[in-house]
Order: sequence, then structure tokens, then C-alpha cells
Amino acid sequence: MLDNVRQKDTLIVSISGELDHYAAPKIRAELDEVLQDKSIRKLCLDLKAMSFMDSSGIGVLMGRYKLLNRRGGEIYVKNMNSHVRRIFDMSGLRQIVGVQE
Amino acid sequence: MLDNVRQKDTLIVSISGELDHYAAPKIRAELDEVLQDKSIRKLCLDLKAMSFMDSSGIGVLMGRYKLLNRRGGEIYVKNMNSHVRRIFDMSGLRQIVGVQE
Amino acid sequence: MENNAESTEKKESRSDNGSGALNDMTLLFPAKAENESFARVVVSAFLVRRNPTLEEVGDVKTAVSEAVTNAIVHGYRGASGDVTLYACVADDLFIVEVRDNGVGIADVEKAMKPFYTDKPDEERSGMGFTVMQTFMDEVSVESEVGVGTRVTMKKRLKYANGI
Amino acid sequence: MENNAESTEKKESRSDNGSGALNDMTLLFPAKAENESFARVVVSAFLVRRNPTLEEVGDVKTAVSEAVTNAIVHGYRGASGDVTLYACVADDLFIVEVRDNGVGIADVEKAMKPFYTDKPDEERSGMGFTVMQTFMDEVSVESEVGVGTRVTMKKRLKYANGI
Ligand SMILES: Nc1ncnc2c1ncn2[C@@H]1O[C@H](COP(=O)(O)OP(=O)(O)O)[C@@H](O)[C@H]1O
Ligand SMILES: Nc1ncnc2c1ncn2[C@@H]1O[C@H](COP(=O)(O)OP(=O)(O)O)[C@@H](O)[C@H]1O
Repeated sequence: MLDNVRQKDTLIVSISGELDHYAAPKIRAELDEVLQDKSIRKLCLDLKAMSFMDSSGIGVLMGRYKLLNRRGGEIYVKNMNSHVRRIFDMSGLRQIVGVQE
Repeated sequence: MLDNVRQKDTLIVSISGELDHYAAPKIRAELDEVLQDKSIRKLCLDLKAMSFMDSSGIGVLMGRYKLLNRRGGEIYVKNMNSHVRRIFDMSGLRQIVGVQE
Repeated sequence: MENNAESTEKKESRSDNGSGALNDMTLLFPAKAENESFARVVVSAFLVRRNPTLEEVGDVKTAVSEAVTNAIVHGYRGASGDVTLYACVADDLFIVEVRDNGVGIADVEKAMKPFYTDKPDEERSGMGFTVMQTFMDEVSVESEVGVGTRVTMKKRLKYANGI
Repeated sequence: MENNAESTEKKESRSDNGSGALNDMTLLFPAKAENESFARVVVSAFLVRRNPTLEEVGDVKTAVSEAVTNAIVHGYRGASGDVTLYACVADDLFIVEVRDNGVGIADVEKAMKPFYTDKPDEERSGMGFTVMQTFMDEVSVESEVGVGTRVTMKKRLKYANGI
């Protein structure tokens, strides 16, 4: 489901498919596995190929934010569609997750 | 739903979408309307854009066959997929409706 | 035939033992021709998670289309009523059932004969049951006049390695 | 809340007066996470015939996904049981209802507050109801402890010129 590219201390991960409660555990586990590499400070999630997200996605993003925040790192997303943007805005994710336009 | 091309005494009609019991009356009415032109002797149905057909389609084809047969005309189909081919074979349509490969 | 559609649904859905190997669904919709394509989409969406071949999806859609059309056209004869579509899959066995509480069939054997139809004037071909039998491995019909009809169809899937 | 899901379904489907303006459907499926996407596909397929905008389809899918997930995660807490998805459309008004016969909610007002969740350890965000309210015009919740929960959501469609 995930596709990764490393650029210095940044890992770009592309999420594809649907991010719902069913898919969340797998995506979470895959993200946490790559994040075991402590030299990663920035996690960039490319949402271009993500066809659906509901509030289960908020939980996954919040959780990864906390994990990176503990090591002084940060998390941001790119290729967010208007639907995901509304979920970001209402949930306050917008305040803690950077958006690369 | 239909798209027509005239070639001498042949009318080529392309059927698009689904040919089920719901769509049958509309497709039947449209075919019968163009067939009011008595100079049409051959009706060729292009099934390339037809995404679905069940036994309601057998009824529509049988009916048009009878109509053309009364005026000494004929009916054939082209661009039939394997699914429609099986329906043709089991129903005996194969014996009365020509198939242009 | 038992006419208690509700208790049957309940039982069927409860037969799920939570193992993950079995999944099922029950769909109720009004007997309207516009719902024929909806029923096809729903059964495809249910099946598709088991990694069927394109041909298998086409076969199931066609068979379900025939049974649902029959429930609407023959079972209810244009009157209002509900059609029930039940589907279940366990390992490589896919079962789908179409039920109506319509007029029922007096002589099932005769009704299932190729080319038999009671509506030749409406250009029905009489091939509905034959299509179901061609595209599915097994078709059985239970019916009672004045009570309704239940068509049960089974198909073994080539690849059962979905979820 | 009335716990007689079957008689309710019956009533709802019978409410169809055959005018062609109203259409509805009831889907029953086991409370398994793998069925969340199935429920989304079914509600989209139901809605799509009314010529909705892409945004409306996305809104409805998301809201239904939240309610179905809640029925599975909170209502049944991983135990087996059925989720019922009822949808109906009449002119420009689309109504969808998600029901479970699970544990129920003691304090609905508290449960609907943004960020409230009883499962923070599982990374639930507590934003499910807020998402439903954002994407639908109206959300109402009826629940009874030990009996179950019914979430009813309404949305006015911009173009009601489907079938
Ligand atoms: N659900 C049903 N309720 C009542 N009668 C039915 C039902 N399904 C089939 N029949 C009867 O069986 C006959 C044959 O059905 P079928 O093979 O599908 O052909 P067709 O639909 O073209 O008539 C119908 O004409 C009808 O008399
Ligand atoms: N169907 C349900 N059955 C029982 N409790 C529910 C149900 N739906 C929601 N709840 C309760 O409401 C709370 C808030 O739900 P929600 O806003 O969707 O957030 P989340 O699902 O992230 O917890 C849940 O944590 C749960 O306590």
C-alpha cells in the first residue's frame, strides 16, 4: 500500500487506496516500521493515490505526528484533495501537519 | 442510447450501455422507429459499447428479427463479446441472427 | 416455502461465526425495474472482494439480473413489493438467493423449460432460467402460489484467495 | 429506541407508493471491518442514479463510513452482529440510516462532542460524529444502552434530476 522515497532526513511515503478503519492498522504498522529508522526527521505523506479517507485517517496522522514530535521531527502532506482538506480543517490536523502545496 | 449509420439498404446501429429489462423498452422503441423506413433491409447491431445484456436482449433481438423477416430483410450483429456469444448460442439466436466477425 | 423473510434473514446473517472465512449480505429493495442494475452492482461489489475472474463477475451479474427481473415482472407483475437479494461466500463457494413474496409459480418444472414464458407478447424470451443455469453451477427454485418464490444459485469460484 | 429492526425495515420498504419518485433500500451485513468499503460502494451505487455531484457522493460515503465503523467498533466491540444500512431518496432529499443492536450510548450529547472517544488508545480521533455533521445537512442519533444505536443523516441534493 505504501511506496517510499528517501531524501536526506525526509522520507516521502505515498499512501494508495482507501484509508479507513479497516486499512488503518496495516498503514499504521507500515509507517511505524519505516519510522524505526531514527535518522528520519521529516515524514511527507503523498496523498495523490489515496482514494478515500475518513476520521480513521485523522487517528493515523495524529499518532505519527506524536511519534515524530517526540524526536523533534515533523510531518507534512502533499497532494491533498478538497475532501481531505475539509477533514484536516475540521479536525485541527491543519495546525500540526504541514501542507506542501 | 443508439447511434446510427446508413449504408445503402443496411442500417448500422450501435447499442451502448446495458440491455436489460429496464432498458429494453426504450431500445426497442428506438429500433422500431428507425425501422419504419421500409427501405432498410439489413439491420446491423454494433454491440461494442454494450456493457451488459441478459435474456431481455434475446427478446429484443428476436422481435426485430421477426419484423425484418416479414419484409424479407435480415439482422446481424458485430463486436460481440464472449459473454453475449454464450447467450446467443444457448438461445438459438445464433441460427437466425448473422454474426459479422 | 417459508414466507417469513425476516426470520430467515436473521438466521442467515447470524450463521456468520466470526471466523473471517464467511461473509454475507442481505439487500431489500422495491420491485422496480430501475433497481435491476442496482442489484447487479451490489452483488458485484460483494463478490469482487473474493478475487473473482472477470468472467465469474459477468456470470453472476447476469444470473442475478434474470432472477431479479423475474421477481419484478412475474412475481409482482408490476405491483409494489420487496425483492430480497441474499449473498454469501465461504471459501470458494458463492451462493446467491433472490426472493419475492409475489404470485408464486404453480409448475416450477414447466416454468424452467427453455423458451417457456407466460408473457410472449411482451417479448420475454422464456430463457431466463436457462441463462441462470448456464452461468451458475447450480440453480434451485422453491415456490408456492400466493406466497412467493425463492431462487438459489451456487457457483464455485476459481480463486478463493480474496479477503 | 425500538429494537425491532425487521418490522421497521418492512414498514420502510412498504412506504414506497410506486410513484417512481421514491426509491429505497435496506442492506444487512455482519459487523466486520472488511464490510466498511462494501457499505460505501452500496450507498454510492444507490445514490448515483439521482445524478449527485462528485462532492455529494464523497460526502455521503464518508459519513456512512463513520457511522458503519462506529457500529462495528463501538456498537459491537468486535463481537458479531448485524449492521443495517437503510437509504431512501425522494425528490432532492436523501436519507441514510445506520443501525446496530449493540451496546448503545449512555450519553449521546457527550458522545457527539468533537474529540470525545472512549478508545483513545486505539488512535480513534473522536471526530466521527463531527465528520458526519460536516458532510451531511442533518445528523440525529437515537440510542439505548443494551439495545442499540440508530444514526439518521439527511442531505439535500443539488440536482434531483436522476431517475
Ligand atoms: N419470481 C417469479 N414469480 C412468478 N413466476 C415466475 C417467477 N420467475 C419465473 N416465473 C415464471 O417462469 C416463466 C419462465 O421464466 P424465465 O425462464 O425467466 O423466462 P421469462 O422471464 O422470459 O418469461 C415465466 O414466464 C413465469 O411464468
Ligand atoms: N454505534 C455506537 N455504539 C456505541 N457507542 C458509540 C456508537 N457510535 C459512537 N459511539 C460512542 O461515541 C463516541 C464518539 O464517536 P465518534 O465521534 O465517531 O469518535 P470515535 O469513533 O473516534 O471514538 C465513541 O467513542 C463511542 O463511545
